[in-house]
Amino acid sequence: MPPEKNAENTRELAFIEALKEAYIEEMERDERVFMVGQDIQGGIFPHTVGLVDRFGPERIVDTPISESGMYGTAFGSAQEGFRPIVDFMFGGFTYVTWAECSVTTGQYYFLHGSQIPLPIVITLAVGTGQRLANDHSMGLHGSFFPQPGIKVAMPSTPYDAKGLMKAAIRDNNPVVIPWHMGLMMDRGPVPEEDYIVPLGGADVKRVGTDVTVLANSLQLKNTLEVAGKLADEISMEVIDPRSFEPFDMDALLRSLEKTNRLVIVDEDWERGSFAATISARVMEQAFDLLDAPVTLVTFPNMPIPGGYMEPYIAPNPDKIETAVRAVCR
Amino acid sequence: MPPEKNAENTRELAFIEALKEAYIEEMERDERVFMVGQDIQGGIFPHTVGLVDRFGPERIVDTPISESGMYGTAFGSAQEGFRPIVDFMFGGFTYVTWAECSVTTGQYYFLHGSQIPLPIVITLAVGTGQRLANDHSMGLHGSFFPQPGIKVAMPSTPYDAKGLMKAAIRDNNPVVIPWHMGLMMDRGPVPEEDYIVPLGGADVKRVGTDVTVLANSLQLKNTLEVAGKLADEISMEVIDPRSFEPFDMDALLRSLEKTNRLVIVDEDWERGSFAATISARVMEQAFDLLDAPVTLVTFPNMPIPGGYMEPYIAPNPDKIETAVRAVCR
Amino acid sequence: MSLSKTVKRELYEKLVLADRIDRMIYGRMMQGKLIGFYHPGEGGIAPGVAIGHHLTKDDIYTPHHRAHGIPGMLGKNVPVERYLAEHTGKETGCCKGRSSFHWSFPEYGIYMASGYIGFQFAPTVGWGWAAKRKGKGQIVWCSAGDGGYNQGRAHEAMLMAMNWKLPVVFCCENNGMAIHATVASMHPTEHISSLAKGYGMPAVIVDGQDVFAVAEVAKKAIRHVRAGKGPIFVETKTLRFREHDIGTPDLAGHMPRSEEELADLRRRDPVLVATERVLADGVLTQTQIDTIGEQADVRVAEIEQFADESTIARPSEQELMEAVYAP
Amino acid sequence: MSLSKTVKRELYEKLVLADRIDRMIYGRMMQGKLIGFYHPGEGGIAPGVAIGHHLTKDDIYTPHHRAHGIPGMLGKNVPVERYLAEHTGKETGCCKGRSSFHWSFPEYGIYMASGYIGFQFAPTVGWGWAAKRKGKGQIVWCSAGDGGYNQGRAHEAMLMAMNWKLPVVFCCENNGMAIHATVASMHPTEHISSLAKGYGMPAVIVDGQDVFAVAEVAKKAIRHVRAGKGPIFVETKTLRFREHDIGTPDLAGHMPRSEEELADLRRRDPVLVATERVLADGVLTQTQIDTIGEQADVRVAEIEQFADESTIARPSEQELMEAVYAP
Ligand SMILES: Cc1ncc(C[n+]2csc(CCOP(=O)(O)OP(=O)(O)O)c2C)c(N)n1
Ligand SMILES: Cc1ncc(C[n+]2csc(CCOP(=O)(O)OP(=O)(O)O)c2C)c(N)n1
Ligand SMILES: [Mg+2]
Ligand SMILES: [Mg+2]
Repeated sequence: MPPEKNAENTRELAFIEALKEAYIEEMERDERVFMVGQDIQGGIFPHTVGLVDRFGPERIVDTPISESGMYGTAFGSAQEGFRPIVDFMFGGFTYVTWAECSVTTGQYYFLHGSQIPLPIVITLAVGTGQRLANDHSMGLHGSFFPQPGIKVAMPSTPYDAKGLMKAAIRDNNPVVIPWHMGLMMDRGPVPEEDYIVPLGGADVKRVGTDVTVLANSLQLKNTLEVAGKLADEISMEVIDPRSFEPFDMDALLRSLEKTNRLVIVDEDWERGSFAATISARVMEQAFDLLDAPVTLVTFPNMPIPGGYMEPYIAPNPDKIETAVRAVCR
Repeated sequence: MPPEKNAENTRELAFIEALKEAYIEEMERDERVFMVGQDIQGGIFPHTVGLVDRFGPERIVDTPISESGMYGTAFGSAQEGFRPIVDFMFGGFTYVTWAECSVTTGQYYFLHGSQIPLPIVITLAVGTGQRLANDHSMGLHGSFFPQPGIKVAMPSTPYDAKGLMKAAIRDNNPVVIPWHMGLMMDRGPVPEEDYIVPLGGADVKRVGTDVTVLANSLQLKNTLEVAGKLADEISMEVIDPRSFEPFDMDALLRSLEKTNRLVIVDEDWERGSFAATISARVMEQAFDLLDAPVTLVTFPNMPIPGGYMEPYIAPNPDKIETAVRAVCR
Repeated sequence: MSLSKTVKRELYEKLVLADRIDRMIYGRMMQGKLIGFYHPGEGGIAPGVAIGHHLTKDDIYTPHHRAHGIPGMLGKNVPVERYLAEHTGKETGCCKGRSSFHWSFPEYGIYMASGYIGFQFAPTVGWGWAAKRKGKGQIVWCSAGDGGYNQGRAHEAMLMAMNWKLPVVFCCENNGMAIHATVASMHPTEHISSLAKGYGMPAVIVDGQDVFAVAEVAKKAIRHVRAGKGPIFVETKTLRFREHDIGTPDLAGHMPRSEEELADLRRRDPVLVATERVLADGVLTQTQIDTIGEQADVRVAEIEQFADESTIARPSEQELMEAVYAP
Repeated sequence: MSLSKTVKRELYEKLVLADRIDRMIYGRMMQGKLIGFYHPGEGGIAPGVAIGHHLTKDDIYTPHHRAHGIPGMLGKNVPVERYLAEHTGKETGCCKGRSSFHWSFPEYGIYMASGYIGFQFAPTVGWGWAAKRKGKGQIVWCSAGDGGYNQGRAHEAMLMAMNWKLPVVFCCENNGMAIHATVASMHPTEHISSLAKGYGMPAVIVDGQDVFAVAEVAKKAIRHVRAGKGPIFVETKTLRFREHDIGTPDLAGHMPRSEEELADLRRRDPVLVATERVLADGVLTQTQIDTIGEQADVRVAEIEQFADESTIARPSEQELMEAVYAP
């Protein structure tokens, strides 16, 4: 059982510090765990800074800008019994070695007769807010999500960041953990004692009765902001999926039994998204529960522009509010 | 206006011959059109056999097994005013150079200020039936579908194969045309005179009143088989989307006004699929039209096994029939 | 460092067996008794046999895809009946009949095959990294074709293996062709192994039709990398007597290869070359050779029997769903 | 083939301007007057200036990303105020203010930048193919960093360009670093250009701090490929005086670069080197040099003014949706 978030031994940590604690604790627990990436010894993002002093260059492994070789370091060593965490820096770089980290990874265990596990954690920074435009801003959870054999989870709080990362490292399967750059410095309570957040468990981040909003990562934060703002008018129940695959459909259905209305906020394109998939599942499994059509808040179907356009093109509190109001009309 | 399918000057051609006619006619029409791929001078699939005799190795260009360089031949030359058709052989090979043929391609025109067009046709053989297992059998339309800036269309008849391919070649944008290996030798009427099938136009392949089934490619064939079999019991309207992006939502909604029931058959995984996306759109745009939840027939969420398992794991007439019966209950 | 008589005999036996298994599978494919496709090995089976033979069970190996890796598997003493069972969709297959041709024998250091040419380069870095970190003398043999080395992945693997001085042999089984494309039109220099120069990697070229020559080179190369001296490149010049895969026409570019050309190539059949050698060197007598052929036929029959008598794998969807993720 | 006085003067002017623009952008970034990130060029601006200068407007060029390609753009006489306008999100930007830093000047043969290191290798094949097929003497100059050549895409491009004898110069602006990684730990040989050997491609190494030396080499290399002799490799040994990108600490591996080390590097400042040269060779007097500096400042002010006075691009979602597909 995960410890209470407000237990005595709980400190406030930044999201990125919580991630780093997960790496440290798991590397200390298990000799087989190591990290591989580009410039992680120095640290492009603070989650790896200082790790090399603690674990040495043998376990904090920097590679050339050779994504297939970098990912291959994880893939091959996992077959040989190691438990690699591979850091792709910006999420879009996974596309540079996509054959390897999507289909070859996802099919390995199953297609080869479920013989030996492939415990790899793939981690990547994603999301809008840096205004670097499409290739540096796109979300990758939607691209990994369809790949059978791969698990995908995305934290939205420091507590979840540490707990999901630890669960991912201990899992015997490939697990993708994108984390949103917009949350990097957010602070929140993180227990000192060992805990994991199991993959596949959603979290009700705010209880409400009028409408359910399923939102992840930075958009969860935006959604909670809207929920606060509308509190006097509309009682929003806000659910954080935390894990896209496996996905906690029960938690969602429980909420819908109460609210009968659903908005899904997802920082991704609508086409082929997690959001659309859940809408389709709700349709099939809970048609009779719905008092209004499920509504999505996603990117419009265009590459994410940079410049001054990002804030009004990406999902944002205004768009979420509009959708919530429309569904509750 | 496309000529009638049963005009006088219409012959029966195999699917693959129809594709080849499209290449030939467009290469003859326009000097800038050329093909690039691996072993297309020889021809792994019959759609390119003999083209080199007609157009020479300057326009039927074979490359090493260097997918990024091969794709780059298309991409770079398109910027320089050519109109390349790049043949990836098996669809899964696109993942080898995914950064290039998905996001870099899709964002190019828009992100760079909509200055010069990028007219590339990406063609690939996909689908189950060859029993080569996951990496050689997966559908790629679902992977290209979410990429903004890219169009995706998939023919299911020789008529559509020729017409869609010609439309794609004349389009000023990147267009992906996967074609299903299971249709390769299917024969059907193809007019001799010039025509195109516009991208974004669905086709009612069978008129009915009880339920709409949206099905593409090989699964369209399976669906029509079921429609024939059930004709006395259930009147199925069968719609071929032909084009996933742009998608002809109007055609679908028109049909739903009549049938109020929808099954979507898609040879892809459910997660992140075209099928799920359309279900979500129908939810948002036509909730009140529905008398039953939209039901999907897709792969179960596992890598596509080879061996003897493929026929009963992939969508097939039995699964389609079950879904249709359930929706009409 | 010449090979002992015993080793030569073993190599010869495995070569003959590899040849007959390849023909058997070719025959089965033509009879429709195989799933998916088959890339016949005839003409190019010697390198795999020679390489596999010198690897320990623990060493990690990606046998080249031609003949579906069977020469290399035989070299490494893998029970290839489980491969045939796999390729015929049986429960006893090395991947429980699910993979068609994606073999996997992890207990023999042969982790995987893939539908992607060049797939082996990425994990080779990880296998080599793991082997070096474990420090138990394990090595990695990464074989690919002349076409395989066109992949950018090859560059990344050679670069990283050299940076880290990993115990990896990069081997190119260069048969002069990739499907219909000739190596002359797809590679700018005479030898694929010229690529090694870019990384300061030592390279050796050897006649791939001569199983004994390859075996000597392989032995030395393995010793080199096992001693911690870093990667080495081995190029075996070999041949392909048949079409790329059964059903595809046998073209060079878009022209059929001529009867004469093919007849010419067949003079360098690896079994022929080896037979001449063992006779000339007094390693085997004609009678012994005949016996080896007969034993090979017996073994081939056993392999087929194993596959044929095994049950077709038809697990339920539910059973398969439970096999997607590891516990 | 030495450079004329006029060319030397032009190069010197462009170098000084490139240097001052780089400092100006650095300053703006620190003041929050820029969108996204900036990779300062200081220390590494000479190669771009020299290369761009020798390319015709039609030639296709991917300037190296350091200093966001501005030295190369200046070399090629691109109106760089439209780049600054882009990077500040203005309507007058070269991509209508949508791209942050993904510049594009198709009318100058500079098609694109991308967020992917090594993106340029794939289209280089297509650009070279098109140039050769058109047969009008157009060439392609493909610049990338030492880190960029780690990409497998580099191998595929060099291989194919050599196979087809395309008019491509492969250039490595080797500044010894890629973010924090040193080239010594990421490449196994002394020179990145050793990669060229793998393809039998000729290669030249030149002092990248000396704009005139690079210009001579570039001129020869361009002549070589324009004459149809196939690809050539040019490695410029250059430096990076500042952090990788503004905000990232300046480390080598995980240790900060020392003050002494940086001071040492600065002795090889390309403007310093060039100034000594033009004075020594009598190309320019100190007064002329001062004037050039003043003119550069005027130009820098113009560029800033253009960007600052342009309107912020804030098209509606609808307008943007209509810009996704070409008509
Ligand atoms: C990434 C990828 N591209 C293309 C193919 C199609 N293909 C299969 S085998 C082959 C030729 C391989 O040639 P080579 O590596 O020389 O081996 P050989 O078959 O000649 O022994 C090709 C192009 C593939 N399987 N994977
Ligand atoms: C495919 C990819 N991987 C990693 C990165 C992150 N990245 C940006 S710049 C850079 C270093 C580039 O080094 P180099 O090519 O030597 O150029 P320099 O910046 O030193 O001039 C890296 C690793 C990226 N942008 N794209
Ligand atoms: Mg070959
Ligand atoms: Mg560098």
